[in-house]
Amino acid sequence: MKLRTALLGAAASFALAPAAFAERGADGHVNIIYWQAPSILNPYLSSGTKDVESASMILEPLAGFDEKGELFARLAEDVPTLANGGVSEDLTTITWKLKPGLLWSDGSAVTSADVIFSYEYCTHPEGGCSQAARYEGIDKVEAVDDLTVKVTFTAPKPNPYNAFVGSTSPIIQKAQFADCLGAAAQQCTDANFGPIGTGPFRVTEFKPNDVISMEANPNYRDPAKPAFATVTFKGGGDAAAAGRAVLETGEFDYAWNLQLAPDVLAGMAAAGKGTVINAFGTLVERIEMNMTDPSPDLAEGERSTVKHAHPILSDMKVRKALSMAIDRELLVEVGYGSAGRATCNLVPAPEMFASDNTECLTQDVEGAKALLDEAGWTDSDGDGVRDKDGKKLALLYQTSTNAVRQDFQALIKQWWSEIGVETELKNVDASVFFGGDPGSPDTFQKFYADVEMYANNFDGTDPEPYLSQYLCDKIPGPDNGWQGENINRYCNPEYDALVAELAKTGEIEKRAEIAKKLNDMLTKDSYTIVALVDRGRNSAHSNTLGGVVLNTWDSELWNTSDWFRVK
Amino acid sequence: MLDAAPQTGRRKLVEVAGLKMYFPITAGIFRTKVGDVKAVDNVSFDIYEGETLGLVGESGCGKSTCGRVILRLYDPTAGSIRIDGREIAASAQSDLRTMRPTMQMVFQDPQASLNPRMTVAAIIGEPLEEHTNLSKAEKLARIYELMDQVGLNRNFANRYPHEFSGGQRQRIGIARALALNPKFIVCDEPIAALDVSIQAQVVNLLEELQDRLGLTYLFISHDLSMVRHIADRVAVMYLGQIAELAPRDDLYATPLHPYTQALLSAVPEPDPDVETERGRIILTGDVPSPANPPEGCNFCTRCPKVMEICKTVEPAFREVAPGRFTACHLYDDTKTTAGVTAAYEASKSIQQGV
Amino acid sequence: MTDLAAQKVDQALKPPRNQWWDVWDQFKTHKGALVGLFILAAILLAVTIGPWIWSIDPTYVDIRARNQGPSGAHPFGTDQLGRDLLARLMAGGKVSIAVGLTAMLLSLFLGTLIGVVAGFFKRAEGLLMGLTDLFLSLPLLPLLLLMVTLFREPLSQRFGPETGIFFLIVFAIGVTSWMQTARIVRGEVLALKEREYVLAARSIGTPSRRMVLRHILPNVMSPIMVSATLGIANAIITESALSFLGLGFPPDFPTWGRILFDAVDQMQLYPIRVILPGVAISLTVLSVNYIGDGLRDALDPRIRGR
Amino acid sequence: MPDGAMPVLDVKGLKTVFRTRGGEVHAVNSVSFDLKPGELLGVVGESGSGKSVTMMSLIGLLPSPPADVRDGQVLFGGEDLLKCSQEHLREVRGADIGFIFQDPMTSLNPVFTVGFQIMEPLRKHMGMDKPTARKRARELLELVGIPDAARRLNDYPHQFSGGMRQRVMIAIALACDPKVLIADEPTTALDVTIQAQILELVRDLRQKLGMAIVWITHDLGVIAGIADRVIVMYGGQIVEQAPAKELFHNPRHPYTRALLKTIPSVRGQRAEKLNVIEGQPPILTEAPTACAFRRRCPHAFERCERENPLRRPVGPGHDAACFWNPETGAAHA
Amino acid sequence: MLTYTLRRLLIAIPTLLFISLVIFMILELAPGDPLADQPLTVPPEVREKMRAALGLDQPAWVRYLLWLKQFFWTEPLHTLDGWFGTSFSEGGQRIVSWQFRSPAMDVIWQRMPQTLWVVGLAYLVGVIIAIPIGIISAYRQYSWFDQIGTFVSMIGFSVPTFFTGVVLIIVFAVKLQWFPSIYDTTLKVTDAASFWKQVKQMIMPVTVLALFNASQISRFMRASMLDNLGQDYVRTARAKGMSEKVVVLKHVLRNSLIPVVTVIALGIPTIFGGAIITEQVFKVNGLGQLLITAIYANDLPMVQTLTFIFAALTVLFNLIADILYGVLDPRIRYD
Repeated sequence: MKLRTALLGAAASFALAPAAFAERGADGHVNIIYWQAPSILNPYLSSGTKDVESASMILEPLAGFDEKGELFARLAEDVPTLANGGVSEDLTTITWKLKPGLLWSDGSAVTSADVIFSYEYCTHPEGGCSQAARYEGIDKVEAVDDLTVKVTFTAPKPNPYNAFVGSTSPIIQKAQFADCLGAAAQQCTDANFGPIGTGPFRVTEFKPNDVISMEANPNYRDPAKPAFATVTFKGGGDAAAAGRAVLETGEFDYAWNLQLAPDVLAGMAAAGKGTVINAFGTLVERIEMNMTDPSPDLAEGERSTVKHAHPILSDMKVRKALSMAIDRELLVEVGYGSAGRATCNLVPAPEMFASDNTECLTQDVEGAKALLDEAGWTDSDGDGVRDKDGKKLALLYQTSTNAVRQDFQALIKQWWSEIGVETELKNVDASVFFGGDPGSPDTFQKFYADVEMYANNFDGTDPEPYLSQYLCDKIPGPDNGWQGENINRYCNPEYDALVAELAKTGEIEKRAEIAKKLNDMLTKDSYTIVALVDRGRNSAHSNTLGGVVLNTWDSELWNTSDWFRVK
Repeated sequence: MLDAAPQTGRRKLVEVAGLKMYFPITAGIFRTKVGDVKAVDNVSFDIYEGETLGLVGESGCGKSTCGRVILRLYDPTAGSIRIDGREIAASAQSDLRTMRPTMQMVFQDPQASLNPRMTVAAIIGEPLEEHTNLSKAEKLARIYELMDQVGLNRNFANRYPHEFSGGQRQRIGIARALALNPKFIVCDEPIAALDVSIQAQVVNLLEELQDRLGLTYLFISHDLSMVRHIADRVAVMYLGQIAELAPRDDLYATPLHPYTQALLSAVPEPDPDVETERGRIILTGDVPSPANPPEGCNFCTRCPKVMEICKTVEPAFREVAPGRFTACHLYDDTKTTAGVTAAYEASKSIQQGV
Repeated sequence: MTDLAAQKVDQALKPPRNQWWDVWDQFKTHKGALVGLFILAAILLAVTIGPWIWSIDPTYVDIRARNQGPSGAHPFGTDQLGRDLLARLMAGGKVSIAVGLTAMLLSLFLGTLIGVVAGFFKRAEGLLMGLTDLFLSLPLLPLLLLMVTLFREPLSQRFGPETGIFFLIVFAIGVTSWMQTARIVRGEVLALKEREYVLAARSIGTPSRRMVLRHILPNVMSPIMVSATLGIANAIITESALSFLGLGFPPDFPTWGRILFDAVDQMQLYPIRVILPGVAISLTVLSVNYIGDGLRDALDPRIRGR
Repeated sequence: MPDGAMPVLDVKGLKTVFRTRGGEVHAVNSVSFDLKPGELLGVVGESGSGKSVTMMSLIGLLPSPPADVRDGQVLFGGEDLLKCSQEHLREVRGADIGFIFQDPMTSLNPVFTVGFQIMEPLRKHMGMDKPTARKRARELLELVGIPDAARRLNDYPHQFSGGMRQRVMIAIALACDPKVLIADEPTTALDVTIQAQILELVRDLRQKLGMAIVWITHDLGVIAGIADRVIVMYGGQIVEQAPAKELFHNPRHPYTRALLKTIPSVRGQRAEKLNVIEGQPPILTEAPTACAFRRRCPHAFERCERENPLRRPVGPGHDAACFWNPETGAAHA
Repeated sequence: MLTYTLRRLLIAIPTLLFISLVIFMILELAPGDPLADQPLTVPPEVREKMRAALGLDQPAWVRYLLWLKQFFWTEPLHTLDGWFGTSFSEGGQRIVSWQFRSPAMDVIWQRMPQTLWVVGLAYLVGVIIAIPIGIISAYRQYSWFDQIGTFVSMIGFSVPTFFTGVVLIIVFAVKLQWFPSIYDTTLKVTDAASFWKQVKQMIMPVTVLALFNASQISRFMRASMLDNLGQDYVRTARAKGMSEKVVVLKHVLRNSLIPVVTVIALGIPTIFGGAIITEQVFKVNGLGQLLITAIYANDLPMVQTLTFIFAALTVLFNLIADILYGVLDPRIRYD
């Protein structure tokens, strides 16, 4: 409760003038627009951000993350830690205690059975639960009493805050979903479209891919909240329309994720009806260097596999030169504006995990040229493209189809041409690029290109699973159906050892230390990953909406119970 | 000019026997065949070399279809067609190709029968293109020759049909038909679309060419007076069948079939004296649909001399006098030559009675 | 005035006058069509010859000169990467018009082929017209969207992203727009088949193939030409609509639709970037439609006769 | 036929041109004629001779543009139809002047019943109510010889045969008891046996109703059997005008003479060779300053090139526009 | 007429089956993946399970037959149940959308009202303004009215709707703030105020679409009128002394409307198809938007069902148009 109060204070100081939370529903109606429309309100059947975030107004986990990425209790009384004894010394169990007196929006009591059911629901083998990864490594979940749940892990878990934490793994009501286990999950339309929750609002009408109408949850645990009696959550359209609706026409109060060019956003904000807010998370747009040879001359099954090292990019000097030629600040300006910042790190946040690696931020074309000269790549035939041993310094650069990415491609191609590197650009439809079809040659995992660009992030605040993607045994290849996550085929025994150490370390500072080291190994020590932009998020709210705190670690709508109307 | 009645010894160039051309009618959910439009129903006649056979009848009687079937522009339902001694009713179109030069056609609408996108030379030259291996110059020479023959100015060879008047266009059509030196030409209402003063020009041209080239014509027309002028023998069609076939003078002087009588009587005469005095046979009603011809005699629904037998029994088409054929029960008891005069008398009395 | 012509023939031996001259004479009287033709010619010149005169590379990124308004160096200004908008419009126009033309040609080819075969050969008629009806029953825009979404990858792989998408879009538009042409052509062919000059050709013994080439095709040119103009207009609109839905050409490949789509977000700040490609599309389609209208009148014998 | 009676229709110097891209076409040139009560006036000419255009010009049925009635006077019931209001002209058209057109197939509106189309002028011009108009329509159908008239009022034109449709057209034209009936090639599209039926009907109706009729045709045979007086048109002008018998027995204009000779007959003597009129009909693009027939005329001489002959009387009620005198074989004085 | 209708209906059955197969096969060839928009953080094995849960592990023909059964058997039964409270469809698996994990038909029904309102009204408005314009344009051919009408209708179908739509939004929603830029599908018309609101939010999309529809129909109407104005029966009507009003508005119009009415009928299925682009631009989340999001999301059952419904409607309205022709034109009777 302490944390909550503190948070309230933070929210209050953030807003202009906090009106007294006199009464639930006193502030009437609020309009929210997401330019991607929610298609389902059950986060376990969809992990699309739009679905998870819209559901987060209704369903709650045991604990969530605040805007700083710190854990705070939602349905739980406290966040269990080693210190308070909630987490066992051997890191194999975690015990959650529910707040007493919690009610579902239909008036029934929330019990440990609901928590256990949520676990069972998502781990049912036929259920197709998209959040199954959050429940990985759990041996069993058992009720200690009506309000206490004990989670036992199969192995020590230094970061036990996956299950039941964050809006992607909320608690669902057993009574409602009891018949929806396994294959039946798909048929429970009523439940999937109108889950009974503990959050500040409950669904009155859901039109998939269009609009959700909500009203205040009469059984919400804080009798004074939420301030709004009803909510319209509109979905669909495009970011510009959403921004316009909040910033210019004032039709809506809150717009999510305004991926718009900085000047466009500034222009809209100038209308004076709303405010653009931004925050940063762990999403990093990066260029991945292929350490293996993607040459189409190689036999199928050997292309882009560890059998052949990359003829050009195996040389770190080349990789570094490529990175040095890029002006990241300009990329930010062109592509993201206030929603981006230049970075050299794979893990840019949370603060304690972020390495102070800033060396790449200044563009150094001359240095890059020198480095290439040093590496033996010179323009011997005077055609403007460097070569070595008769081989041209030419790269195939692929990414998914997306306006900003193609702008980046165009810019980077230009810079690389200045240092004598010829670049062929290619873009692949996102559904194919990220589709993971082992039969398609164009997936980002297959990496049939020299360099590729995309963005990735990690869930929550702990980078361990993220960093462990770059282990030698996670290299995609024909043997594992190209499903590995070590996209650039980086393989370093030292790195593997360090990841193993991280997995055993429970102490938070120590963990941060190791994580930074791992980050540096991938970036400034080897330049296998050339980070470009730390992509934050721009959202906007109208000037009459108070209490908005942008949170990139959890749902943006994490604190809608605290929203109010500025009068 | 071959005005004399055909001599029996002359060669038959065209022999048509039992010719039928039915177009199916479909109906119902599954488009099953429920009947036929009997456009040409059991037609037989011969055309002698060098003569002109006139084929007359009202619109829809099947005379044009008949002409087209004879040239195998349609595939006949039944019957035999022999042209120049060769049976062509059932031969494949590819085999027919070699026969095409002997038989040609002149069409009704001089506008529609010429491809508007081709020049006169190309139109006249097309048959040469298809059937000869003449060099370009030879072809041109032949085209000029043909144009001279039909009275077209050579200088117009490179013009398009729309630049000509109706009569001139019909000349182009005739030149095309003549290109391959045919023996037999079907003239399908060649003058129907022309003005009176032009009709005579075209008819004279056709006669001239027949004299010069020894052509045989099947002259299809609804204009009884023109047919009288040009034909040696005349066949009268009614509702898909031939009602009467006779040498021209006999037919016009003493028509046997009541339909022929009515038809001739209906033609107005450009002479007020004749017009006010002559008797007329006015037929009642309209021509029945060829899809549903009446039982018995085709003409029984409108015939002024209809008898009971006509409504049930179809009269046979037979020779009632030398060279005179008709399909009518009135002549059932006449044995060839005898009685024809009587019939003529009978028909005359009727004419005057009305 | 056929008789009028005949009279002239009597008087002097004039060189042959092709019928298309009559069409042109009539076409000239249609002011809208004439203006349309002029504008279209200007646009065509601009996109073909333009790049020779205005030789800035449309893909050249001049980041320091981005988001500029019209100036001497960039008459239409620059985009968010500092690429010259005039150059991009010309390059985009070339693609848009090329798509329009080739898609129209494909659609015409298919439509004419199917229409002629169905009209001329009775045996093929049932099958082909069934196919036409089938295609008419298919929901086309969705199908088009589907085809583009589904096949853009395999094709861009085989032919490279630009050519691949070009083929795909042309193909997709072509195979979804031939049906009207096929119906019209079939109707014309059925009518022509009964025209006496076709019978005349048959009586000469002209084989079917030559009959079609010599007598049928030249005479269905009128409806085909009208279809063609409508086809271009339709294809240009469809391509830009696809681009507008983000399904057309890739973002780094300018077409008018794509340039417009990319600029919609910025339309309040830089309205010219939306208006220019929008006007370019509209003007092209408008002039093509007017030309089609004029052609229809000019080719209509009933009107021409007056 | 009361010879001296006031004409019901008196046309003077009618002139109609069509504006086309090829210039003006002088379709009708200074045409004057009159129509006496109860008379049947035949108008003969080839296509393009201006016979239909003349009749259409009278009562404003030509689409304008391209047609333009330039000049002349059409006196009907004491007033000039070319000068009166559209409104009045409409009254005259339906009620006083009936029209029959060549093609009964296209001249009837395909989507209205025959009954409706007959009743329309009745209701408009005679102010009849529906039942009365219907009764009259039935009588009209019976009058023109359509069997089962009451039932057939509800049929559509396509359910009638060509001859029957022409009867319906006649019924419509006669609906308001017109003083004048203008029949524009009413039997051209029909077969001979049907034509005979219609001619018979018209003879019959004339006796019963006694209106004046203008009968346009290119068929001299039809005219011979039906007309009282005949006008021959060539090149947009009247070249000869005479009582029917006179015209056929004593044609004066070379064109009429030639025309009569070209027509073969089904009766009487068969000519060995048809007479022809060489050449083509004229194109009317130039204003008429010379005889339109001169190019095809066997008797043409220098004056014909120079001057357009005026109609001059050549006998009782007979006039011709020609400089040549067939009796003398020389030019008129 | 009856046998003709029956015959056409019988032909429609194999046609529709074939269409459904064609659509299914096109979808089957899709390289896309319904799970492609899942974040990269979802591990591969989880994806595999999700895929199985959608039934994607079945062979294609099984899924096709299943869809056929669902569409032609289960869904109609379910509709019956809905009407009569029966329970025929008990146990039958309905067509489930992959995006929503809910019966596709339910969502389609939900989208119907706004599509019919906006697109249908636009069509209606288009027709209502097109017909008089077409009539006057034809009657006064080459007059200034005709010239302007022609120009406006040319503009109407030459300027793409996405362009006009965007311009309208900027002018009327952003600059003038007269109309909302985003369509509110939850708005229920209960009183004058909410009715006015509904009118306001419909004005822009309806205008854009109506302009487009009116352009096409008025051109068609004009051509049809011109055809008929030159007919002989018009001369007959004039010869009867009928006033110009009767001639044009009764005789000519009645004939001219026959082809136009059938064209209008043929256009009706496109209403149901929604105006994909206009719905997108004005955020009218109707059937068009449903289809396009389904395509983006690779929601094959939804795409299949929707496209098939459009195809079936097209076939149906083709038939209706033909029958209408027979009804309106006494010359044509299908036997």
